[in-house]
Amino acid sequence: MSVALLTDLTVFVLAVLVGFEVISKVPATLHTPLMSGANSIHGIILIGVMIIAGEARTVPEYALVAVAAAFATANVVGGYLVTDRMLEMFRR
Amino acid sequence: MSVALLTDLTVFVLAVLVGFEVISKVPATLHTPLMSGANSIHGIILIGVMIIAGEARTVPEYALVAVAAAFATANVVGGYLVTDRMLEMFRR
Amino acid sequence: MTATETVIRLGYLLAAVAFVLGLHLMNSPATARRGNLVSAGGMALAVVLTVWHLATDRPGATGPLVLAAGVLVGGVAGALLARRVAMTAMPQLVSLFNAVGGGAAALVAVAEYARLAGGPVGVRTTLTTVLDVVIGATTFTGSLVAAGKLQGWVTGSPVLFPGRRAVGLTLVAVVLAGAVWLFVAPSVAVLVVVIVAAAAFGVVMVLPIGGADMPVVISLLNAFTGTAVAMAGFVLDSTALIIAGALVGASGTILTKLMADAMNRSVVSVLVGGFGTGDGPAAAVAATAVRRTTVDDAAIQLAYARKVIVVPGYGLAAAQAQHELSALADLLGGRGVDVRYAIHPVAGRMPGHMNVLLAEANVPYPMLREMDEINPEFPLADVALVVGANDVTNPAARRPGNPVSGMPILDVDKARSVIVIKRSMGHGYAGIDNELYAGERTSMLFADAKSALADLSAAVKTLVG
Amino acid sequence: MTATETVIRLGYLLAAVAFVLGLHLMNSPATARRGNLVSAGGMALAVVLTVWHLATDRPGATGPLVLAAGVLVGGVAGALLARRVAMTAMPQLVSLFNAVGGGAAALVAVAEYARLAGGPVGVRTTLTTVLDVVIGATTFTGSLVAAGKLQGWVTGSPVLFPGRRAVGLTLVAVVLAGAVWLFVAPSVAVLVVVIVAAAAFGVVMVLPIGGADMPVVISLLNAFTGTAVAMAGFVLDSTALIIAGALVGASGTILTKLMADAMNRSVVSVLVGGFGTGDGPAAAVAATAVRRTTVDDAAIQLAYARKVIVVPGYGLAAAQAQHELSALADLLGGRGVDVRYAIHPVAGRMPGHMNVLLAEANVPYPMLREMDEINPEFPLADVALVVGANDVTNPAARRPGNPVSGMPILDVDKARSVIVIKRSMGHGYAGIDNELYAGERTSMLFADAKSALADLSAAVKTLVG
Ligand SMILES: NC(=O)c1ccc[n+]([C@@H]2O[C@H](COP(=O)([O-])OP(=O)(O)OC[C@H]3O[C@@H](n4cnc5c(N)ncnc54)[C@H](OP(=O)(O)O)[C@@H]3O)[C@@H](O)[C@H]2O)c1
Ligand SMILES: NC(=O)c1ccc[n+]([C@@H]2O[C@H](COP(=O)([O-])OP(=O)(O)OC[C@H]3O[C@@H](n4cnc5c(N)ncnc54)[C@H](OP(=O)(O)O)[C@@H]3O)[C@@H](O)[C@H]2O)c1
Repeated sequence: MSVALLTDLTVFVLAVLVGFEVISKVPATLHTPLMSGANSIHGIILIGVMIIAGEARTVPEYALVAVAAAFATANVVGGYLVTDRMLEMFRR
Repeated sequence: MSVALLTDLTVFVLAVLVGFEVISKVPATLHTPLMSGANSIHGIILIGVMIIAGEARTVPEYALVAVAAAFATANVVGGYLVTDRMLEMFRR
Repeated sequence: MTATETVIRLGYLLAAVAFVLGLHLMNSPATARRGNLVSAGGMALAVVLTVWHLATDRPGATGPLVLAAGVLVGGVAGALLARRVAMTAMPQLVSLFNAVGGGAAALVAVAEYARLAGGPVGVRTTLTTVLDVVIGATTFTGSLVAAGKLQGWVTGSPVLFPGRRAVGLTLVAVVLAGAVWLFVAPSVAVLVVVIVAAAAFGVVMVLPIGGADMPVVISLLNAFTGTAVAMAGFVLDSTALIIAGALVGASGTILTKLMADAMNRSVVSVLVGGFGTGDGPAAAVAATAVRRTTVDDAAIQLAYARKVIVVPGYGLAAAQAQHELSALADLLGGRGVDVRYAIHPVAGRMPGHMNVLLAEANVPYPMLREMDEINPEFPLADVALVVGANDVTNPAARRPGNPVSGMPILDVDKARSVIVIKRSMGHGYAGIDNELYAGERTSMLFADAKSALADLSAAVKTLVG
Repeated sequence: MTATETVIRLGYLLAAVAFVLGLHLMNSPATARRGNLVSAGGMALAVVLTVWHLATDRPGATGPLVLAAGVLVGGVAGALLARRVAMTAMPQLVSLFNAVGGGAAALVAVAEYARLAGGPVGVRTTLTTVLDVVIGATTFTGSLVAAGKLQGWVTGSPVLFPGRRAVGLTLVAVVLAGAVWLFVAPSVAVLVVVIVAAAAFGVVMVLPIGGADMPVVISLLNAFTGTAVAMAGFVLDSTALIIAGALVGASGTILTKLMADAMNRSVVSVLVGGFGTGDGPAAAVAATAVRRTTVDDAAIQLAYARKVIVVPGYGLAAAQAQHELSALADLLGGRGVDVRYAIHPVAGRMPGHMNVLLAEANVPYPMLREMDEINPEFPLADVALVVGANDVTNPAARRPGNPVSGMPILDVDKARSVIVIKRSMGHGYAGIDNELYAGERTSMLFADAKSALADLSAAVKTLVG
């Protein structure tokens, strides 16, 4: 195993541990917004799309980039907005 | 900044986040054992002592290794044993 | 590393911290909205840093242009959907966003793989690409089906077609065989076969699950997408993707468990499917010795009460009767009746369903009461008005040995009198009889919630002016 | 990386997971002991892996021999202390183990630095070395002083000598100047100066803090050691040390906050010092209109009660009267009185103090009741027997605006009658009057807890046979 892979694995395991611990006893009313909030975070794949876009040189690649970019951006933008809209109702 | 240092820093930050999240609302009666349990974990410095021991070549270095080894081992062994003794009383 | 690179990488780390902090803050109602903002800030930072990084790389012009076009389309679509969709359609929207996230993760791996597949591809890249593509494609179709079920485009009932187990197993076999092939000889065509099989599996996986279990399924698929994104991080060697993906994968898993627990289900039993049809008018037990009441009697009882506690449930949402309920409550409040809404955490079909619904009908927040807060007040209530709620009021939950055992319930049976509005003696989500209906102080008003509530308002106005 | 190295590194990662899992399990009483075992398993794994690693490195023989000797001495000493020390001396023992841990972290950095200091030392190594030795040395002496205070070798009262602020600032200045020097020119001598100054600072930091605040201080110093160990990890480039150290640094910080919260203090106010003298017989307010009782009267009241709730507090620990209390309770139990112990979470001077104390006197576990459990039972108790407890029974806590405001208390004032055993009208830890003592149903038995309890047992035997 290369050092780089081992490092990535270490980072992965630690992030998993953080993920397990960060959710505590949440009131059920917050489950939907929390799910939606976590959903927005995996929109980070947009960064992956950007990396791919920098490397693309052929038409099929461009097509993949375009679709993936639209998908990922919808995930990010829609995700955060819809979460915010839900949480707006939790004002007291 | 070197890649290695950045990696170490990433690991450090993630471990800090895990540490912050892993302690939840603990009943006060568990505070002392939990403190003691965390205390044992930093006895991992024993591994640092072992690394140093492998590199030591001079008498002052040997002296440092001896003292540090005694300290670290006392931390590890005593820490886990005393924690276990406290927790024994939490049987129901 | 150059100084620029160092700054960019440190910025990614900061973004990761923002994601964790955001999720942490979202654990409690008071800070949840701020948490979402913090998380969004982290995302904005990550995106800006990547733009900067790409700019220093000086790539060709076409890639970025195509990217920008895609971003524009996706961003506008996402924003419009998020702003326009009705509150009650939130879960299907989350599912849709989850679907495209999973799709994007799969596509990224495909693009990278296609670029590398000319030469030899390492074990590490092959493994993570396959995992990414399989999980991503499964999530994509699975989430679409889930969204379709909630939206009513796909039937909400469990679809239990014959041979579905065989089909599922075949698809798994195809995926596994394809994966083995890829380790031996890189091939984009085989990867596409794997994707198609995984996508088909996503459909087969979600179809047999009842619509009412969809929130749990969506949460699980959400964790899946996180994992797929982490795998994409391995493929592209991007620490930011690894951290954020793993974070969502793990926290999504815990959240899935919490959600299932809250509605007294296990994740396994949800996935096995065939449960939670309940949304149709379930086969009704014969209306035995229950006491019926009429709209006029109920109206008088309500109008002359001092304290009324309203218990809304799934039936209110199904009938879209939140506005009629709010109007009736206002009318009673105007007559000096002390009206409160009792909100059970899993009333309805998604967590927080009732909060969302009543907020939409502009019910003032101070009139809402959480279960723990309101339960001691039931003995003081003259009337508990149950509107389309069933399981969350069933006293059987206090006894072991039935599907609702152990679920905390609203103590409706402690009220001085109870009026239940529902269409029949039909069962709720859990599919069992409700002992409340046979209670001495309970009277049933069999009707659709929307019309019954409108009739009640009218009757209050005419009868007691 | 070689295969061996890969296995070893993966093993370290597994050990780190074990530490996290261990801490997680230690959050709840039912799994706490298992959690400690899991954590110990991780530690054993890490040590074995390192032995293996060193063996493959084939170092000289002397280093490992010296190491083995040190390990033997430290291991035996640690084991003996851990097994032999009285339960009530646990906090000072934890503090002692923390001290040597911090010391070891500092020594490791010194050894590595001395090895490197011949040539140029990089910024990264210098920075982390300085942080490690400064935090390590401060923790070493600070923890020793804290242990000494609890053990009674150093006075428990805040030591507020004149000019201590100036001394502290001077020491900080020396440390900073030394650090700057080290960045410019590596020098072991300067590093030693920095260590000495930091060690002196540890003493000056802890001396002004009262003995009763020591649990919070020890917890904070525990977090310090974790941070020092993480720095040692940077110096030695050991991921295992970085993860474990950062984990303890962060979790220890949170725990410190929780502990301070539980006893209604802020961490800052603890560190400012001058509070929590309370362990001596505090200046007593004149015994105003309180009702006194005699041993004989109290004995009769207890003997003829049906239900007695015993409320132990710091005074019981100070008087070492747990065995006398247990004997009296047995005597009453034998007469058919229903006796329970009400355990307040922060009664005494360390968290869990009362559990520990009563376990030592072999009080059966089923007789102990947590605060939340027992509070509803006070109205049913004929006698609440308060032994050396003060703040945890003070009804003033229910009002805002005083030092105990907001602290949950035992509802002793709801009992049918209350007997308080203490030596005077002296204050408790918080330093305020207790309104319970002026209550109509309260009678005071002014005496040392040990003798009073022995006298009560004797009186019960002679008076009611
Ligand atoms: N909140 C969540 O996150 C979530 C998610 C999934 C599952 N669940 C589960 O769903 C249940 C929620 O309990 P609940 O009391 O809210 O609902 P419920 O137990 O499902 O009962 C709803 C009732 O509403 C009546 N109804 C349906 N349509 C109606 C209409 N148009 N007008 C009037 N009444 C109508 C039905 O009776 P009729 O047919 O006789 O009219 C039915 O008995 C729990 O078992 C919970 O575990 C909750
Ligand atoms: N548990 C923890 O972790 C912890 C840590 C630090 C601080 N604290 C704080 O300590 C307090 C604990 O409350 P508490 O009610 O247990 O104790 P307390 O409020 O400190 O009161 C103890 C009482 O015991 C009496 N006493 C002392 N020696 C005695 C003896 N030999 N015989 C009989 N009585 C004796 C004293 O009164 P006389 O002088 O009149 O005898 C004193 O009023 C809380 O304020 C808590 O926040 C707790």
